[in-house]
Amino acid sequence: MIEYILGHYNYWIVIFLMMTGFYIVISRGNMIKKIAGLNIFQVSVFLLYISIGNVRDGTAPIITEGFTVYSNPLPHVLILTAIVVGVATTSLALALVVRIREAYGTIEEDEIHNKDQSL
Amino acid sequence: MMFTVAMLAILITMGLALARALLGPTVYDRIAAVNMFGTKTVLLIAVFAFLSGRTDLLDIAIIYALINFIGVIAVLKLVEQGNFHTDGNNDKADTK
Amino acid sequence: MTAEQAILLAILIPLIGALLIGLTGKKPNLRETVSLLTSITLLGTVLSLLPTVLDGQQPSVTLLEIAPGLAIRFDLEPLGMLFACVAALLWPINTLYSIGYMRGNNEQHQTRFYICFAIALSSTMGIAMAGNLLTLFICYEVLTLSTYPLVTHKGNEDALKAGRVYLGILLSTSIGFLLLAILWTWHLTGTLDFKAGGILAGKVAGPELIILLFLYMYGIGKAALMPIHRWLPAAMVAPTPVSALLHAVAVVKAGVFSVVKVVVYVFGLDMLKISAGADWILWLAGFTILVASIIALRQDNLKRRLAYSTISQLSYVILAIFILAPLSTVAAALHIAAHAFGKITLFFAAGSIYTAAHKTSISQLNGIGYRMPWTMTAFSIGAISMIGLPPTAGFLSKWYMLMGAFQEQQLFAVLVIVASTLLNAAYFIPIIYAAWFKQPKQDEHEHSHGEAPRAIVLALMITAALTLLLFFFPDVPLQLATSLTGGHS
Amino acid sequence: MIDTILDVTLLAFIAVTAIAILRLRNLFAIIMLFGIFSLLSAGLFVVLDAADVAFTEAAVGAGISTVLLLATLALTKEHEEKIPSHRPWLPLLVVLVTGAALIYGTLDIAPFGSASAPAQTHVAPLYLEQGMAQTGVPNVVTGVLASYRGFDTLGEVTVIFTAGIAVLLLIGGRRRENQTRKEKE
Amino acid sequence: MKHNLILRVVSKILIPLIILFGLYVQFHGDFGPGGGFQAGVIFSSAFILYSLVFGLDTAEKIIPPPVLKVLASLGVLLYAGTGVASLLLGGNYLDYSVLAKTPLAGQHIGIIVIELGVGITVAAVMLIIFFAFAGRGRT
Amino acid sequence: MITDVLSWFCLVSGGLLGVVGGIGMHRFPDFYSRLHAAGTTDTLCAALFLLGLGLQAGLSLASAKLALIFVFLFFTSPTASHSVANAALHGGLKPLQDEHNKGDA
Amino acid sequence: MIETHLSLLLVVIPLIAAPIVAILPNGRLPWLVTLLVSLSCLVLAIMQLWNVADGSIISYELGGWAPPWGIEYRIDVINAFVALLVAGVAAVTLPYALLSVEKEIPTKQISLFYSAFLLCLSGLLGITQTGDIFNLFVFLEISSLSSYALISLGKQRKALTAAYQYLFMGTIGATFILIGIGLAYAVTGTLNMADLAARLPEVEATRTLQTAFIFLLIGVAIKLAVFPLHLWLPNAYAYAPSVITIFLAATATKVAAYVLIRIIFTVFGASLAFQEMHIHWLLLPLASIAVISASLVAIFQYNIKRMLAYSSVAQIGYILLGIGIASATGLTASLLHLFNHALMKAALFMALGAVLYQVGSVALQDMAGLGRRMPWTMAAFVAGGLSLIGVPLTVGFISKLYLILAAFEQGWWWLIVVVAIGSLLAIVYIWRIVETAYFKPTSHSNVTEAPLSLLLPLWLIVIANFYFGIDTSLTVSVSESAANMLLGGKP
Amino acid sequence: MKSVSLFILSCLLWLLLSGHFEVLMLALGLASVILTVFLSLRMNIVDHESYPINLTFKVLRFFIFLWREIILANIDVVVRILKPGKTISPRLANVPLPQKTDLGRVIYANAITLTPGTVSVQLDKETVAVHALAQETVDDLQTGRMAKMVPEEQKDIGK
Repeated sequence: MIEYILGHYNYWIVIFLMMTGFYIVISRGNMIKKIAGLNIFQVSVFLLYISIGNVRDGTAPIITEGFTVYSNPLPHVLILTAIVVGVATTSLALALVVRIREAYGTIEEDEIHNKDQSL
Repeated sequence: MMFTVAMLAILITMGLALARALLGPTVYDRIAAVNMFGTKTVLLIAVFAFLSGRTDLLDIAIIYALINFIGVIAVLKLVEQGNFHTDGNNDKADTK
Repeated sequence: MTAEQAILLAILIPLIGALLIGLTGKKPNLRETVSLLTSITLLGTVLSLLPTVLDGQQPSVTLLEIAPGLAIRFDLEPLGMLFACVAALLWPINTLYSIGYMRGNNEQHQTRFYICFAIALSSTMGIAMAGNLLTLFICYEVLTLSTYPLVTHKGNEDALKAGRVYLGILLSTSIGFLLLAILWTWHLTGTLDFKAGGILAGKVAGPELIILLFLYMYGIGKAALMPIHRWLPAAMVAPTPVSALLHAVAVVKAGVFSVVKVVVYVFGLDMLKISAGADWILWLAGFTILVASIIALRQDNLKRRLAYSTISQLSYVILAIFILAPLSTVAAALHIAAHAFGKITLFFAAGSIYTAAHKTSISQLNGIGYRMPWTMTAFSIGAISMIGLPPTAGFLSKWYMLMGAFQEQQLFAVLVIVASTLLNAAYFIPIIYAAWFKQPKQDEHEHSHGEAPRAIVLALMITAALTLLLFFFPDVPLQLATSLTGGHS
Repeated sequence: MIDTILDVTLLAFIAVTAIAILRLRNLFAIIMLFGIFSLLSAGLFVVLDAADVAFTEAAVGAGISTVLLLATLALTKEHEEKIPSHRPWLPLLVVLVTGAALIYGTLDIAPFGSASAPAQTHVAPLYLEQGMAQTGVPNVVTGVLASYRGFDTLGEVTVIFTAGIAVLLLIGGRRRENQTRKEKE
Repeated sequence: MKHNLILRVVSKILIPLIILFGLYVQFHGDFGPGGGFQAGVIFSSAFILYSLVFGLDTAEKIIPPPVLKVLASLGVLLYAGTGVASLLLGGNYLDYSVLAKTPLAGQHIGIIVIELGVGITVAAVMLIIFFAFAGRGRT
Repeated sequence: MITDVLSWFCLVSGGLLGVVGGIGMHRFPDFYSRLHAAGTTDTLCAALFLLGLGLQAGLSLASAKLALIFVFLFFTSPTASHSVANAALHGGLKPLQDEHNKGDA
Repeated sequence: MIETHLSLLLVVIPLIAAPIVAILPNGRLPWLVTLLVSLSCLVLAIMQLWNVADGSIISYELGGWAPPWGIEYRIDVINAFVALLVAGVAAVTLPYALLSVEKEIPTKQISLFYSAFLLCLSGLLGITQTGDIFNLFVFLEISSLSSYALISLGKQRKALTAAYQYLFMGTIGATFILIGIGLAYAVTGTLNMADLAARLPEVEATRTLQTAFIFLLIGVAIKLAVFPLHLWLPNAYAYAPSVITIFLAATATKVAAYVLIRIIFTVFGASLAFQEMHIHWLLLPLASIAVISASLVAIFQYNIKRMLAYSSVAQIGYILLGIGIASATGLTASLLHLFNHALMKAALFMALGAVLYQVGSVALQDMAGLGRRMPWTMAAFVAGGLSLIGVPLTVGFISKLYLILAAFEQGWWWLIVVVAIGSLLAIVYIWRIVETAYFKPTSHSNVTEAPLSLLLPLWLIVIANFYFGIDTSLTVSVSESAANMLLGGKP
Repeated sequence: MKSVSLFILSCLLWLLLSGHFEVLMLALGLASVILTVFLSLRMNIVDHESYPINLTFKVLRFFIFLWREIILANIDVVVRILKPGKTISPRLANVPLPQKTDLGRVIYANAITLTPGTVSVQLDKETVAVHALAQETVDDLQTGRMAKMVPEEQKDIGK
């Protein structure tokens, strides 16, 4: 059992992080905070991938003399792409927030909802 | 071994800086703490590079230092001016 | 011209007519000429098919196949021929009447009216000649859609509301129940083609059969079996020619026609005889006949009374077919024609009264018979036919119906027919009595009026004559009706 | 051993930061902490041998994302998050269920760091063994990124390009008018 | 910035350093951590620093936004074009082995070129985004 | 051997400095004084670390990179400290001062 | 050369065209290039479907690396079918776009607009073509990001919040997909879909795999707007520019449905999905609720675009019903409905776009009397509406036919009832408009018929609605062979 | 002149960073350096402020001095932190700024900040506001001991 926990603690903390981010995204009404939460959520997923690809006593997958055990490069590649996707999403989301603020005068979802309803 | 010790020391320092960043109380405290935290991360990576014997990881430390700096500047610009588009050079008179 | 081409022509002619009407819409005289010509051409085409069918042939055309067993197919059998003849015969008369009525009342959107009318006739031909359930269904839907603008012709809020009821009930029952039943049938049998003896025979039994039967009966909402009859009185807001179209020529006839088709060619009489479901429908039909008659008694608005009368008359057809005797099947087919002629006469008369005297209530009709003798004569003939007295067509069909009921010892059906005949009399006789024997109330009319425009009078006289003729010369329809059940009666 | 300590400590830091972000209402502080969050996770990536990822995360998360968040803050001029009017029970439930599902999902995953896990034994070994010979690139990550999965990277560049187009479409418009107006003055 | 003397001087020293470092990362992605994407971000961060310190208008004079748009497109085209080149030379899409005499050399060239494409696009887009944000609300 | 000892010394004292700086961040009463603990102790601490590492690396690419890091930190750290303090002052944050203050700010 | 690289060019041509279009000067040139690109895509897609129609599979190794090490394009009937749908809709939308876009988008954004449109097209095509699950994620994001931006270009400010809402839900969905991919990778070590499928039997029972499956499902369900994750869709479709609504409504959810089908049947396999995890007990009720509730909500909408958007949610329910039945007939119904719904929604939204173009509003009361003012447009709308209801001779009938047949095969009565109720509700909401347009007095005395360049594509689609409702040989045979292939049999 | 020195410095830096000496890499390096110099020139940031090559010797001397100061000051601060009780008396003071060039002022201010215990808070033309942990450090600064060491050109060119 102890071994089991030791073997998985990394995943569990990562999942905890993920859920924190996810919670921020779906429970908060402030758009900027939501975007921060979204990033936390995504970064945690990245950590999950990297954890999956980690090999004990391995090293970064850059072939160098003197090392034989390398961590799995594939998750790294995937996550590089995912990070880029993440930043693209973030910038787009922020641009939208800026426009929303210009149009509505607020970045709180509740208030925007009220303004839409009152029309 | 020595790297391990150094690493631990850095970790403790980071923890303290993090605590300050969390506690505040002013924005400036946080900025300062973030700056310090960033510096310590740079060191952490540098030490880790030696610890694991991969000195090519030092590139990462460099970029950390860089990004940290720019981040802090951006924060300051925001705190001081409230926007990012004001011309920086228009009040040089200050120093003349 | 082969029979196959004639079938397609029968469907195309009204469509082409609709197109031409649309093109000539700016010139009313030309438009109405086109309309009349189209209807006469159609009549000619349909009649040209009559000998072929009377010969016992069944010409059929398959247009296209959507999926295995799902095709657009036309197939002319005796019952369809009968229906097609009735519709084609009544269209020119109705057109004639429409011209008088629409002009007499200065109605709006006349071009739309004639176009929709023509499309409705095209789909009626399609229903009459449909070779399978899918084709029947499609034409059935086109008929619903094309009559909708006619029902809401006035365009005011009342008309729209009525149109919503009309469309809502007809479309929802047809898509919700009928289409479902059709697909189910396809699933069970792999075909939808009408076949003597029934395609479902032996393929379905027990509760499933009953459910399917109910789906069909309520899916064909145009048959106005209670409690989905509401659309029919609602549609009374329409101009009178439209009511005539709905009640006599196309819509409700298409409903009961479909019911007969489904019972005869999809289920088959033999299979229904051993199912409890048929009895239920019988009882429902009887119930509808009685209740609708009682409601009709209480209506003062003439057209509404006629509408409830229609509901009850439609259920005669259903009752007749569900007696499940060959004789009563003949009666059902005959009643379609008989009721068509009778009811169209009644509606024409009602429209005539409206056009000439602007009256819609029965209580206003005292003594009107002397002012509008032709109209009220025709009305009386129609009413007698509805009650089922000789020398009108209505007697003929009721007679066969009773015979069938006795043959099958359906005491319930006998009782219903007798009771309803009394009720029919109870709501028609007072009108005739008032028209001819009561003194007009002095205070209520300011303007004097005479007979309706000539086109209207002509039209209603023709239909009244037809009602009588059918009694004296029933050979052709009878032959068609009897060949429906395989020739033995 | 030190790896594990590092790993756990950094994870703990990250968790603390995340909770702080959740609790704090001052948006400015949130963004600062978000910067720390990114730096920390990047540090963790280094510890987990993902040098390239750390590189990127540092540049993007702590750099670009933070700067953009700050810029947005500057433009929206709102510094305090408003307190939500209703208690977010549903989100909490959703999150708990999702978390539980994920924990359930990790139960059958190979232990952390296991070299015999399927993830490590099927496709990846070829990259490590043959990658250098086939692509001539010692950094296997670059090799896979640019060659084996080069098409993904094309997609990635397209994503970035899309983001650029999207941002221009959204907030790139007003500049030219202002500039011309400024020049006139 | 308002009281920016120190910053200004330090930035002047650091910016060339950053640019050079960015280019170093660009071309050494084969050997160590880094590559086009990271290089692009670093490269753009030099300009972001410049615009923070010397003002957005000055920065936009150095690299005008239309040029950035062209550069962003160019990067993608460079990448996708490499694939087309390999198509034309008889290989599958993005199969760099056909780009040179030996597969290995081909791979090498291909990787350098596409990384360059990535770098250009990323740098340009990051600047586009930053300029868009920073320039918004300018009166 | 001698380099090892020197490295040890540098790293350990650097580590200690860092920790002390961290403590200072909590012990000092206001922002400005905390800044001294944070920003400045940082400088020497970082320098010592980098020096210790550099000694281990010897004359190599690694030490060149360490030097580069050093340059970055050396320039940025005081700049950042100064800017934060400057911003704080302009932001209206009053420094905590002793009553026998001779300053005239 | 084109023959061998067919499947690849389909994706790469719009991808290359996008940056070129972005730097073209604003005007009609960007439109022209985009039109040419989408036409060539259509040609390629037709050729591709032709090649695989016999049940063969094309495998294209990107970068020349053998799968599972490199990325593979793996084309069978299903991909080709969906790709054809996407390319076809794009090709028809673009002629329509010229005037509509000029009216709704500021001139200085035209070239960027078309660039984003091409990116979206490229992303959608990329999703359909790829055989690599991570590559799928990447292209999913390309299409999503561009569609967020495109949606936000709507004239009303609600377009912004709609895009924002879509962005958040979409990103959460994408992240869920990412988690799913990660977990699947953790237990199999591969990203190639075919390879994944091959390696799954070894690990089928593991909890990790089940979780991966669930996360992928939820992720895709968000993109697909499955009830109750559909909240983004009505606003997004209602407030986007006309052209974008047409394009996205006809393609985006279809592609998401394709992904769902792929993941369930090709990657994880029907036995895991339905026999072990019983996902149909989740799918079917949700789909049924979607059909009924979304249709009900649609009845009460006064913004017609929004009404149609709710109708889309309901129609997605039909697709899901077919998937949930999981028989050959059910899948055929789903695939047919993918195609058919694209046709009908394209027609409906195009008609609405024309109304918006001429009248400037799509509110119900503003459509009064349009039947007379814009006869061709409204006739097309009615035709599309009939198709949506499922009247025979239209495409809507065909897919419902197969759906009901599939339900008959299973003996699931309640499902038939659901389909029937859905159709009935469709009558109600379509008829509201017909009634208003034809039988209410007009309030716009100076409105005229839409220009020909809007009407031609519109009627092309309307005719397609009828053509494929009558001659079903192509769609049904392709869907059937695709369904059989998905269920593991011979096509 | 300045650009040449920037070029040379850049080349050196590249070689230090790179560690690869194949022709291709060197060529790329050259290209990179040229681009860097080009951009720097375009940014107009290559001037006497950023590349004070004429002060090399003075700078070196100042460095050594500065580091001695830093170490001493560090020890001082460490003691203040660790010693129990109240050890600091923070204050804000204005210190004269004798330098004539911007660069000189910057170097001086940075030096003040680098030495723990003092942070330059605000730079003006004649004075620099310094926040200090204790009076002694301020006094030390007031003597101008450090100010004298700051390397500087003789006259303010350029500006």
